Amino acid sequence: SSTSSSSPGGDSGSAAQNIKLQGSGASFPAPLYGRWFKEYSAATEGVKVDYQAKGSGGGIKDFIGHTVDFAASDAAMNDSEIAQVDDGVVLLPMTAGSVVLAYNLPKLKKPLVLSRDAYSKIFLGKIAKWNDEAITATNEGVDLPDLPVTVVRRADSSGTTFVFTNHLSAISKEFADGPGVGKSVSWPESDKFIAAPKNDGVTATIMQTPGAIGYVEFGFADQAKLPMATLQNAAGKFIEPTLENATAALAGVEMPEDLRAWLPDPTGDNAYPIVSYTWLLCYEKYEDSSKAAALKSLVKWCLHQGQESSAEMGYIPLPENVVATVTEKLESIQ
Amino acid sequence: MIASAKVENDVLANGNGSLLLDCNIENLYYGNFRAVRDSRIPIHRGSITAFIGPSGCGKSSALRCLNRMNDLVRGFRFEGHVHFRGKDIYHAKVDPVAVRRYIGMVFQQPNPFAMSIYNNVAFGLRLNRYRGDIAEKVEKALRGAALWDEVKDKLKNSGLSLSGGQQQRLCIARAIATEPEVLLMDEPCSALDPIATRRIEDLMQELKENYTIAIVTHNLQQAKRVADQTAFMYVDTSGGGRTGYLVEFGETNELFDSPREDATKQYISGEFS
Amino acid sequence: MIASAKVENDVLANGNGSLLLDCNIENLYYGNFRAVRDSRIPIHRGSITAFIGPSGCGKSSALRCLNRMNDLVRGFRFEGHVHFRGKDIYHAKVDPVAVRRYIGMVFQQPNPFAMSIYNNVAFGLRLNRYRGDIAEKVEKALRGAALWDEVKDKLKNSGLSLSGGQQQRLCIARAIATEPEVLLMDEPCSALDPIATRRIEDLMQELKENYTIAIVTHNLQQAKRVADQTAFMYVDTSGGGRTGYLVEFGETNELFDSPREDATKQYISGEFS
Amino acid sequence: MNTAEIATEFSDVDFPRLERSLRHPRTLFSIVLSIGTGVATIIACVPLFSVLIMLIYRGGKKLSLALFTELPPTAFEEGGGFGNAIVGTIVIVSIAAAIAIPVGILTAVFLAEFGPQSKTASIARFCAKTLTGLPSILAGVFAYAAIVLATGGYSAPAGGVALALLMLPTVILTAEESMRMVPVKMKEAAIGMGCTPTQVAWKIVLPTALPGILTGVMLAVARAAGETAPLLFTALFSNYWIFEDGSSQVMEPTASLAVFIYNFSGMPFENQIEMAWAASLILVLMVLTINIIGQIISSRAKVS
Amino acid sequence: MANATLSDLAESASISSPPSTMEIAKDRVFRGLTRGFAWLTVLVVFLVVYEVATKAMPAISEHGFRFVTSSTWDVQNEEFGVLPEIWGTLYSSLLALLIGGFFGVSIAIFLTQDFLPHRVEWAFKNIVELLAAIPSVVYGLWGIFVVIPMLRPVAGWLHENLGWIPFFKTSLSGPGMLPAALVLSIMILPTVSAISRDALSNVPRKLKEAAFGLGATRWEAIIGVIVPTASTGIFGALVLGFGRALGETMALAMLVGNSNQMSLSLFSPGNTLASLLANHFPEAGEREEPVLMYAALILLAITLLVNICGAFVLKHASARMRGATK
Ligand SMILES: Nc1ncnc2c1ncn2[C@@H]1O[C@H](COP(=O)(O)OP(=O)(O)OP(=O)(O)O)[C@@H](O)[C@H]1O
Ligand SMILES: Nc1ncnc2c1ncn2[C@@H]1O[C@H](COP(=O)(O)OP(=O)(O)OP(=O)(O)O)[C@@H](O)[C@H]1O
Ligand SMILES: [Mg+2]
Ligand SMILES: [Mg+2]
Ligand SMILES: O=P([O-])([O-])[O-]
Repeated sequence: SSTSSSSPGGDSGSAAQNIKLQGSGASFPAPLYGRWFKEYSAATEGVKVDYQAKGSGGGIKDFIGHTVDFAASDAAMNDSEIAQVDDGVVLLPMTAGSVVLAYNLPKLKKPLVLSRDAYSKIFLGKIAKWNDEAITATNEGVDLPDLPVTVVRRADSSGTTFVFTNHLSAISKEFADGPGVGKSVSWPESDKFIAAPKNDGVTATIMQTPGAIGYVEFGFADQAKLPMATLQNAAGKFIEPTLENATAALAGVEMPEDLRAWLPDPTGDNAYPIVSYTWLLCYEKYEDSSKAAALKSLVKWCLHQGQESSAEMGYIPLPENVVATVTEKLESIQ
Repeated sequence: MIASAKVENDVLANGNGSLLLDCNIENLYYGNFRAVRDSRIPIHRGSITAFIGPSGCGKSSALRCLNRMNDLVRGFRFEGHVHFRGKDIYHAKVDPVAVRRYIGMVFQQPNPFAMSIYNNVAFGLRLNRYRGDIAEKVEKALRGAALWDEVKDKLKNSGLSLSGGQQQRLCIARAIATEPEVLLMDEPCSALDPIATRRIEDLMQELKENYTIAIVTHNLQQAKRVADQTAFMYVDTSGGGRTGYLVEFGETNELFDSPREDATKQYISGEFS
Repeated sequence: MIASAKVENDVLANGNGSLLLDCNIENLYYGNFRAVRDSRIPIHRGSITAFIGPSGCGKSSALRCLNRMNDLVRGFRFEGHVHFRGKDIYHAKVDPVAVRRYIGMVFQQPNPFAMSIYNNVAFGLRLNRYRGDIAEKVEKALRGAALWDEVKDKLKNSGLSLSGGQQQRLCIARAIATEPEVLLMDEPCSALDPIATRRIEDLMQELKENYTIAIVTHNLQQAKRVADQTAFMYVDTSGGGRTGYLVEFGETNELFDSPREDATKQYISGEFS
Repeated sequence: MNTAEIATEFSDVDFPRLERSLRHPRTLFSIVLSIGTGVATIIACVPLFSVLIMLIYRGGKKLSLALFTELPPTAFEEGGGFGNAIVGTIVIVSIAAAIAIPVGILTAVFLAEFGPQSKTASIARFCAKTLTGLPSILAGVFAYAAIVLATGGYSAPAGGVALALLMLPTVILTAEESMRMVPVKMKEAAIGMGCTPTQVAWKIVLPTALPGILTGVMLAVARAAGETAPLLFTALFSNYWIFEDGSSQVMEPTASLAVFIYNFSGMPFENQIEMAWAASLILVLMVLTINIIGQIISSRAKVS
Repeated sequence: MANATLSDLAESASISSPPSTMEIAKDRVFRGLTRGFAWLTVLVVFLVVYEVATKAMPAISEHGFRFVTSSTWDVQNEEFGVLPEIWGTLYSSLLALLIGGFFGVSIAIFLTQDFLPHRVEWAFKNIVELLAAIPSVVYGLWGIFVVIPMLRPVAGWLHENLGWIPFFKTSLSGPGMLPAALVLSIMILPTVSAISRDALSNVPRKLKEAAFGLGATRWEAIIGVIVPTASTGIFGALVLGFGRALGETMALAMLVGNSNQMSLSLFSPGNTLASLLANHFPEAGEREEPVLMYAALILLAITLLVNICGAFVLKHASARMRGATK
């Protein structure tokens, strides 16, 4: 098994020409990646980068199966997954983003404010109606409807789910003991939990379903003009999901050696509670050295020029020190 | 109309042997194609009337007018009248379904339904919500069709399991179970071998006592053997069409022994079959 | 075998009028059902042999043995022999496809191919890789089948556009185009009206000059009119079976005028058709 | 004879009642059922029109030449098109057709002509029927294991194989059916003239059955063109052209309209959603065209 | 060659010639070829089953029969069960069969029994059959944007007022069994109606005439004779439609709600085997893949079972029709 998806005509002789890098995985950063790769391909003669969003789990599977050149995941890869890749794995954080709770309550004027208790209960299936006390308590003066709460979750195996359940497990023991943490977990059994594929699917389903609430990457909700809930953070403050607040959350992260850093419950007064890095998964060794070179220059481009568009699209640009660490790590790819 | 009303009076006066069905086909069209013209064929109670003529001359078409079976054909148009007991069955108010209840039909190919022999015969009785003893009627019809002895032990078997000749007799039994007044038969023997044919012919002779029969046949000998009256039809190909018309109608002996028309003479002396 | 070899020599010596096809059906089975037994029917060159008998007596089965058409039927088994010019066509080494090129067949239902009239007739010529002038042969065959005048202006039309009688003649033309030695006809007129039937009968008389014909017919009159020899088959229902067998074979006049067997007498005096 | 006359005469006790009457339960029953099925038929046509209207309304306004010539847009981009998906669909379906049609027709020839009663035929026929019930997703799963993993990547041929699997039973069964429809008497005529079985098949059966076979092929192609599930893990998708700069990238992930619609319809971006509608409209139009061609062929053949 | 014994029989003048060696060789090769392709079809099915079965083996030995009776799907703890999916598959397909079958057969009757002029009949037939040409993603979209919004008020009313009936027990949030089954029934409608139509129009005209000749009204003839005679064909159509419904993937994945629910309620979301596969297969890891293959095997088994039962019933019914048995 090798990455034989090299371009059919191009041998190493015409290496500069017709290199195609195929990637797949997370839908969380897909809009950003789509833009980066298109811009990069347009700017770079002879290199084409293609990316298909199918969820982090799908990306990891493709990566293990060597059906792609690189993959993307917002849950990085766990040790057992890494063990299945013979050619070695390099995990590179590329950007970060926040997971928001988007909802469909058209009559609501002010943004919904949810306490930690309220939103963990919602995702445990413990709150049946929108006018439940747990919600009204933090939303004084808002006329919450007597509508069933419909939870939209991911149907596929997803990094977004990982980030979100990681956070919920950190703040609620009941959640940790129940569904737990994972790219796909066993959600409570209820006819008010419906599942949709990818961040796109969840966003669209929320839009279609009055009374729905679900977790998606910020950019998706933002683009869809869906209202997002203000959440209570570790410090007890109610924080709006803005770029600023998300950046604040990332401030306190230490990058470990393997670059797998999670922050299940960021501290800090202004920290938005649910944020995460998202990673590019690369092999350590590529059979086709021109491919390795192309990939490296792609990543470099993304780390520098690319970061400029991050903020614009609702993602959190990587801090300087992280960029430096990642650039260094990049060299281990051959 | 007036003429037929007059005839009708005679009919009612005469009882048996009198005019039962007065068929006057002025024009019969399938779409734009005129298939039959100018054929007046009176059918008398308790008699057998044969329709003969070359293929395509409209024998079947004429016969099927008599119980409005042609209504099922797209593009069928009829000009003229068919008086059954003096009533025009083509009158706008007449329900063709009711007509067929009184004028039954037996077809060229035996066509039993894919159900048991018993149910085949009982089919018509049930349609008419017959309230009496159905089993008795079925037996009577099967006896009438000279089939009872052969099938009495296997009434539950499928009608399709019978031989061709038996199937045809089953169809006759089915047709007479509801006791129609007229039985139309379109080449009922053409799919059968001579022995089976002979049985059906004998049967017709018996049925004639209670029913009035009109039969289309290709077989001149058959017409000679069974029919009281014979209608000879021929095809008029003048003007590019192929329109059938009645050449001659009369007592069978007379028509065969001393045909009035040349066409008849030619056709019966071509004496096949 | 020895006997037939002797006969064969006579055949070759005598030329016309001699034994061309010597058919000896000892047993003919469809699966476990014995359809025909003990029938020896010699067919002579340049003659017309008719097969008559009630339905199901195995006329068609016997005829279809003569060019191994029955091979297509599942479960068909044949005991006996059919010698064509002294060679057993059921010999293991004989290819039935080759047999059928020499012994042509015309069927009950006209069955032209869905192609032009010309191609219908040329089909066999092309099949046999005829190298001469195909158009000429086609014309000859159509003339031979008495169809040329009716179709010469529309050879490109589909064979299916013809009338029933014309279609049957087209099938005969198709069969004779390759000049087979024997023509087998299974009730070739049963789908036709009397006028078309007469034409086919006349045609047979003409063809007899060059071909040997075997014909199955239900129509005793037809057998009388056209056949030189007649084979009368009947059904033996003893022992629960329904096995056909040859009752009597002989010159047509003799068979009809002074039948040797009672069964024959009964059957032909049942004189239908 | 006028109505009044009929009325009086019909009062005659022993005389047949011939007049039509709505009060008669049998007549009424008939009328009610006729209306019922008629209404059912009309109701069944509603979804088609509803789908078409929805597509025209939502997809129609986006129609432009750019859709056919440009590549899919990324998240925030305006404009763009799905030319590569159209080309990809054509390529994948062609590959599928190239596999399924010969295999299907030749199998059908065997089933209908050479060994209709044989063991082989009954097994093959059973398998073909089983394939009709094969969930399309399993065709994809199979092609993923057999082609994608074996060749080491998503590709158009992998998608083609998956779709071929779905086309095959339709082709086999309709072709067999239409070959069986060739009148036995026609085949007998050919056999009686000394045709070998192969000659009967080529000269008589296949030409006569051709219209029916073509209809089946068209139906199969139409179905294949609209399949999504198996393509998701065989051909995947691509944001680039399959043929470009004179080189072809057939062994690379390949775009298709069905996957394009599936991907884009779920996105929260206005432009993308509109694009998905437009693509649906184009796909349905393509499939309908194929279908209508098939219908015309078969109805034309029936006339002659 | 085999024909040598006859070739010398040919008179030199005769046009007839025995088949040439070439013709015989071609015949042999072509026949062999078609037989080969027939076996290829068999092989393909075998391969599919083999592929799925071998991949499922580890899961079968690990989870055994519990897989069919348990209802959790927890990748984290590796607990797998597909009871809700089996239920959802059968429930949605049966609902679809009920609706699609009823409409399909009604249409088939309406379009074969001379109710309409030929042209109108032809037009309707094509319109209905064009429904088959619409890709299932498009149906999915249509379901989301047209059917669900349309159903929402109706479902709401039913739930409010008739909530005690198990079918209306829950309220409709959006995706759910009913929208899925409705769209599914439209998807199988053309299959059912086209095949039933064939069966009905193949009923010999002579039978129809016989019924009319006995004085049957149009519907008495249809119900008493025509439909029973065509019943095997209609049954076959229903079996095929059911098979289609069982295996339909995309539209269901978009409409059914993908939730591990087992409920009689028409408005509750559910899941089907095919949409389980569609959602999980693309990212299934080493541990999950055998389990999905096991689910696929169950789906295959259900489809196969339906087909075999169908074939069995058909065989018996048609034997009875032919009068073979008593
Ligand atoms: N349903 C129909 N539609 C159009 N034309 C028809 C129809 N039925 C019969 N015809 C035409 O009407 C003419 C008369 O047909 P009809 O069947 O009445 O003849 P026939 O005397 O019964 O012939 P045959 O002896 O062959 O049964 C023929 O030219 C035939 O082609
Ligand atoms: N293909 C077949 N398979 C099984 N039985 C058959 C087959 N063909 C004919 N038979 C049976 O063999 C017997 C002889 O049939 P055959 O067709 O030879 O009779 P026939 O004399 O030609 O009758 P008909 O006058 O009705 O054409 C009949 O009992 C028939 O049922
Ligand atoms: Mg007639
Ligand atoms: Mg016969
Ligand atoms: O980014 P995800 O698609 O894995 O949630």
